[in-house]
Amino acid sequence: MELYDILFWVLSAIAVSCALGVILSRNPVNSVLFLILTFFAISGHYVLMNAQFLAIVNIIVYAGAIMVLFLFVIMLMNLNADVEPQKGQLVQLAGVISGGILFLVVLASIKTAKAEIMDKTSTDIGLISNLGKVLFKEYVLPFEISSVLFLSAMIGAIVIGKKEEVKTSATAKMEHVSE
Amino acid sequence: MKAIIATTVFGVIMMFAGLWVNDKKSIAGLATFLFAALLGVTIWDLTTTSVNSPKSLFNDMLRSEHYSLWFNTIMTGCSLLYVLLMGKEVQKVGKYVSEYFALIFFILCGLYLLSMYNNLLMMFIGIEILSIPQYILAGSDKRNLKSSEASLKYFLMGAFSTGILLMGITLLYGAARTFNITEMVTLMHSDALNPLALAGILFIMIAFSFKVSAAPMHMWTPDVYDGSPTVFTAFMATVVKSAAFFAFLRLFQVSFNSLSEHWVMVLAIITAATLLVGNVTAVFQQSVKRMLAYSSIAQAGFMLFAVLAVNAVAWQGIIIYAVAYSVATIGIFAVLVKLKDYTYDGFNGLAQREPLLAFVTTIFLFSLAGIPLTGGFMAKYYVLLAVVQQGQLMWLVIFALLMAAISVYYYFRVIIAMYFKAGTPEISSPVTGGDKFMLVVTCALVILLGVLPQLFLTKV
Amino acid sequence: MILILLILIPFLTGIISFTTKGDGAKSLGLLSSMLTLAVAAYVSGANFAAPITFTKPWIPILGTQFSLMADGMSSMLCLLTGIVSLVVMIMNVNKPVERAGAFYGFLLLSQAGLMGVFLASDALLFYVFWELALIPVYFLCSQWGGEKRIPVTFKFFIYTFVGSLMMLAGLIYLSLQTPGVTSYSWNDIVRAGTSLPADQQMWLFWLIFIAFAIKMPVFPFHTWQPDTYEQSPTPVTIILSALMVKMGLFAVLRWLIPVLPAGVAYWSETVVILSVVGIVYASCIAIVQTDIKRLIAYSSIAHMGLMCAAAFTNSAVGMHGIMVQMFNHGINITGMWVIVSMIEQRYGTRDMTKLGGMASAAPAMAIALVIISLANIALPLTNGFVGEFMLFNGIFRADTAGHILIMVVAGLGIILGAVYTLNMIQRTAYGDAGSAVVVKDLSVNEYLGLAIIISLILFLGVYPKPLLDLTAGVAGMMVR
Amino acid sequence: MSLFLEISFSAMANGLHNWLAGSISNATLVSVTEMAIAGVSLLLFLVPLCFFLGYMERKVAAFMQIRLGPNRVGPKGTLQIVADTVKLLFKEGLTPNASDKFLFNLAPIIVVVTSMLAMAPIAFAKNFQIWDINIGVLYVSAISSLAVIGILMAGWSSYNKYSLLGAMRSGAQIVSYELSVGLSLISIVILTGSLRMSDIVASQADGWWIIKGHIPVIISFVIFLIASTAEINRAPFDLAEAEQELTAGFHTEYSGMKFAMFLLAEYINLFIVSAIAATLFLGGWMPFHLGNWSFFNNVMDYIPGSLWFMGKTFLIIFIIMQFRWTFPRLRVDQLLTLEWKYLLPISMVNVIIVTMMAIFGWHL
Repeated sequence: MELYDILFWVLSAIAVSCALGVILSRNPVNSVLFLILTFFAISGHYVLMNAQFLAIVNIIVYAGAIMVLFLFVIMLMNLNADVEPQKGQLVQLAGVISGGILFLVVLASIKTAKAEIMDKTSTDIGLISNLGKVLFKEYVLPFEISSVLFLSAMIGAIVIGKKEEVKTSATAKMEHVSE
Repeated sequence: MKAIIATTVFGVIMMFAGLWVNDKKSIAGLATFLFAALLGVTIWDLTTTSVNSPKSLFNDMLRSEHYSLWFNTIMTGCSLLYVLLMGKEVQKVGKYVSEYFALIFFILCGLYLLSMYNNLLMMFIGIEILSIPQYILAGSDKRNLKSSEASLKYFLMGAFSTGILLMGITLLYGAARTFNITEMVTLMHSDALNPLALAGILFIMIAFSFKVSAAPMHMWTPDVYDGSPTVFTAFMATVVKSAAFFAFLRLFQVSFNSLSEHWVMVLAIITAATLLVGNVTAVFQQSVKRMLAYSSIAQAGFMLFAVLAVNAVAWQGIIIYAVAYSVATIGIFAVLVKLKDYTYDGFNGLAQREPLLAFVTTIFLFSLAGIPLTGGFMAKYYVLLAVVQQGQLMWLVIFALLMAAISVYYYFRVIIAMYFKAGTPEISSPVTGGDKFMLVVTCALVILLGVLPQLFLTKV
Repeated sequence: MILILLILIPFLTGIISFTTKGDGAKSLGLLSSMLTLAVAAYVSGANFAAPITFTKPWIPILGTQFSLMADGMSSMLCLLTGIVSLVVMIMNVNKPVERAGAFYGFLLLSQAGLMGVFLASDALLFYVFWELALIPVYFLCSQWGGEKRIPVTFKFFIYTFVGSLMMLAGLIYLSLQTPGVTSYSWNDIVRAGTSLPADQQMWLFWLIFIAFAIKMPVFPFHTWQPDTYEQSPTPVTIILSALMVKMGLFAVLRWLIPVLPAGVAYWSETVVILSVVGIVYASCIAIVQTDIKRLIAYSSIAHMGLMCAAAFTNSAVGMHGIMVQMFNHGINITGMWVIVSMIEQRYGTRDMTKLGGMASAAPAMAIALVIISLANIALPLTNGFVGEFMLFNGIFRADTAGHILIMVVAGLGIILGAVYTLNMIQRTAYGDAGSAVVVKDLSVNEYLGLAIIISLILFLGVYPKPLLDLTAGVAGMMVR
Repeated sequence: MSLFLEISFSAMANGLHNWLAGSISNATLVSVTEMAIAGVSLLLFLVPLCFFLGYMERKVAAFMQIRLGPNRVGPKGTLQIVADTVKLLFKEGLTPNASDKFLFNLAPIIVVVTSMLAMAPIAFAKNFQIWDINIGVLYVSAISSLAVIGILMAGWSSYNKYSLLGAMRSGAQIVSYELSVGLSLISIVILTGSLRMSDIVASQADGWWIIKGHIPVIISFVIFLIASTAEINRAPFDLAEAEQELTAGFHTEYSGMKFAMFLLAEYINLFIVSAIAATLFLGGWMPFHLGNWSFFNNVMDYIPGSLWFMGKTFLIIFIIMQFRWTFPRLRVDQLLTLEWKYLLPISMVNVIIVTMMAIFGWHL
């Protein structure tokens, strides 16, 4: 067992168990925290693959920004374990069976697959300069076109999030006061 | 490629128009003009690309085959028709009219990507660009709780299916070591079949079934279509759905064609389930809007035929089906938004009050039901032809025909209500001469499609 | 070129009729049907050496053409359509119709569809006309029909639509088997069908036959028919029973028997048995009916059953008989409906238990009723006799195992037919005029309409040669 | 540049490694031991550092307010902070009954750990870094943004409205100001062409960026100072613990050692932010050189790199501490307006200008 292997297995164990924690924990706050841990473990995997940039971006974007906002919302809404609606036994059973079957299929396919064992010798593909080159040469179109996606998401934030101006007397009064 | 750039630019123009133009009417006018311009650009794209040699763009990220460009043109035409028919109604949804149009432009950008992608990444981005504006449009009527519910439901389901799609793409990548869908074909066959590829195909199939609302992944459809503002339902159920189908077909036709023995049966069962669920449930609906939601599921079942039949006719089938279904459905929705009451009873006596409206609705419904001499017949004909040609699935064809007969039941209920029942339908907005003209044009298109389908088909 | 007129005249006048107001539609309809009849008479009367054809490219990528062909059978049926339509128009002259423009428009459109069905020599075109004939009838029934019209006609529509969709699947399959490129032309379809292996022909047979069986209707598929006939307005009932059921039989002769010989051979016994069962069953039910319309509806099932049985017995005489009988039955049943509608109009009811005394109140009408009824039960010297005789002859000569038994049972149908028809005459024409209704005798237009029918009945009963000559060539072709 | 301290530091590190490699055969064990040693030495560095910063804070406050500050315990009051620490150590660590106990206890640890992690790529002297990761700048900003999770946890798990509000404010503040921090860092990254700390320092051998980069870099520097002050929740951006409104914000319920940990984290963050500013804008451990004045430059070279680094860092710390006593606290809306309507657009435009500068080589 080299350090690499130890780290790999430890990180994998953390990732899987935390992912399970996300869906199994009753309290949404705990779920989010588990999810953050999962992201960390995955970032660890990136580092092991010498993809430090990806690791850090993963942390910045997911753990640092998205999950924080998630936490924000969940904490503000004060969701608790008892708020969560309980599904019927039958639905649960059906879910377990179908999910189990799907799991079995995937497991079987992965088990018999001739997946390549990851190359442990450090590659430079994850380094930022290489990544940048790939991103701006080979994958420039998907990279650029994603801006349309984000633009529409931003429009969405405004369209959905902003209040329609329905001037009731109460809001009019408040505006008056604030002036 | 010009169309992709143009639609993005037009979307941005619309956004700025919202900043500078306060008059909703002129915004809608501008949007109509831009859609017409976009149609021009797609035609330009079409005519400047040679039929036989597809252009490979950006390291093979996109491939502009002739039929893709043709599909783009036709779908842009449908969007133009949509804007012409419904532009007025879009103004009524909410405050952000220019943003709605901008989002529709972005949806078209996704559509163009989906019709031309040659790389799974582009497919993924295309699907996302197609979906995210829809989540927003679904929730744009903020005074209506159902609209918000629709938006959230759509978003959650969409996100879920995206996750599955990504999983599938990952597994495929594991098997083929490339994202390029044409290279994938050879790589997956270089040695014995990799089970990872099969699992990946399964996942992608499930994800696409979500997007095209095929049973049993259709659960979101009725609620979303019902809850969303009717104008946007019309767009979602037609152009967007067709785009998802085209992408579905493209991937399965180009990449998984030779593996069809492995997945055809699964998809056939999905198709059968979709037809059954869509048609049978539609029978029991009381609201026409909801019925149309189920009918869109049922029609999805027919469009799946094109995917099932892995042959050249399928391309023609999907194109003609997409345009026939889109035009007719847009037409029906254009009539529907004019009414206050969306139940069948709301249509009672429409033939007496607005004979023209009733007549065009009848033609649209004929088309959806697949009566000859309307576009719907040719569409159904083509997809059936494709499957019959494939040869293995005669049972499914016969089943589908039985289901088509069931569909007549609920489509004709509207006709019965309009013509044979007495009542005074409440009209929510006056039917102007312009509306009538556009409806007649749409109706003429439906019939033209049924009589001379070759005008809408291209060489594949 | 002349063939397209047969379709175009009713089609265009039909569309124009939608825009007319008031009585304009009536005269337009009359004019149109006279014109059509003239063309049809020319087509069937003029002795052409070869069948007339008309072909224009339609959707080349599908391999389908707009091609029409009029051989003896087609032109005969076109003639029938023309005559029946004219009679319908004439009989309707003095009847008030709500929204006449739409009514006559639909009537004319369905006539166009029927003409198309009889003339089409391209499978897809045939299918299109098949539906085109159906839809106007659906609207006619649902809008101008009786009390329960909406569910009943809906049932009718769904039935026939299911059938025709099955047929479409079969036709697509066949067209893909054509040598070379996909083609729908009759010749190619026949070539493709005959060259198919027997086992494929067997299942294809049902795919295609089910549409025709529903239209005719053959015994287990008949349930839509009595209700629909009962609920439809009389002109539509006439169109349905005199012409549309012939569509089914015609299609069997044109698109099934030559196309799938092995399939037909395999299943013919089954179909014959079903038909004969249908004859007896329908006759028995007809006996207990009190509603004249339903009675005639069941009698129609019985008659069609006989024709259908003959169609599958594979004998030249039988085939020829069918052709003749198709025409004759069309004329007779039209007459029956005309009379029934007059009865209904005058007495306000169709219930035989409440009718009676027509012979004294309206002698001319009663005479007409008797003549037409006798033709309906195929009394010699009426046209019905010629056809039914040939049919029985055909069944008798069939090479199937139980043909004698079948003929005997089918003959039972004739006897039963006499029972209920004579019963009807007795109850309506004679006996006590139950209620003191003042019954008017025939009006001018009714005279005219009935005169056409009765003269045809008597003329063809005495001198059937023109009809036999017209269809002789085709009948021979049908035999395997 | 031959600086004895720098040599001795790297020599020490190398020697340690060689000795360990020689005495322990297992390579895994060697790296584990090395990591442990680095961690322990970091702790040994940080604790006195925080003592000093605490002392400095009071003295600076006193200086700003023209008073003496701590002057009783130890010479010139230097041991005051030690006494405070001892007091905190012996205080009872209370845990509110209604709180989520696990998260409540975990939160301070997370806050401290994240701030310590951010120390990893900081270059104290030439070749003296814990981890010279090739994306050092990004790493620091990523890790420092994680502190907010600990703060949110602390605020939520305390089951106290003040705590929750404080945590929310802190979260909003950190997430928003992170953007400006990132953008101002990026302007230097653009000029340098590398995210690696050692490269950035090396690029300033012929002059610090704040001098070489003209006005755009000065703008970035100012934005960085403002935004990072906000990011570490220091006055005038200390809304998260605004004592007049929220008692003590997210750490209202904390006492004893757990409270001390938050304090510790705050000082470490202060140090890190200043160290980053010093590294990126002021040349890190690079001595101050002036054009061709070789004599002056040689004299400067004789001052050890680590002293340069510490000097610059503490200069910035001093500035940030002065902020606290200079500006009044902002309201929440003012805070967000400042970021989203002023700092962010300015830094965006600034990044564009810097990019043009880098492309056309307008900088020195």
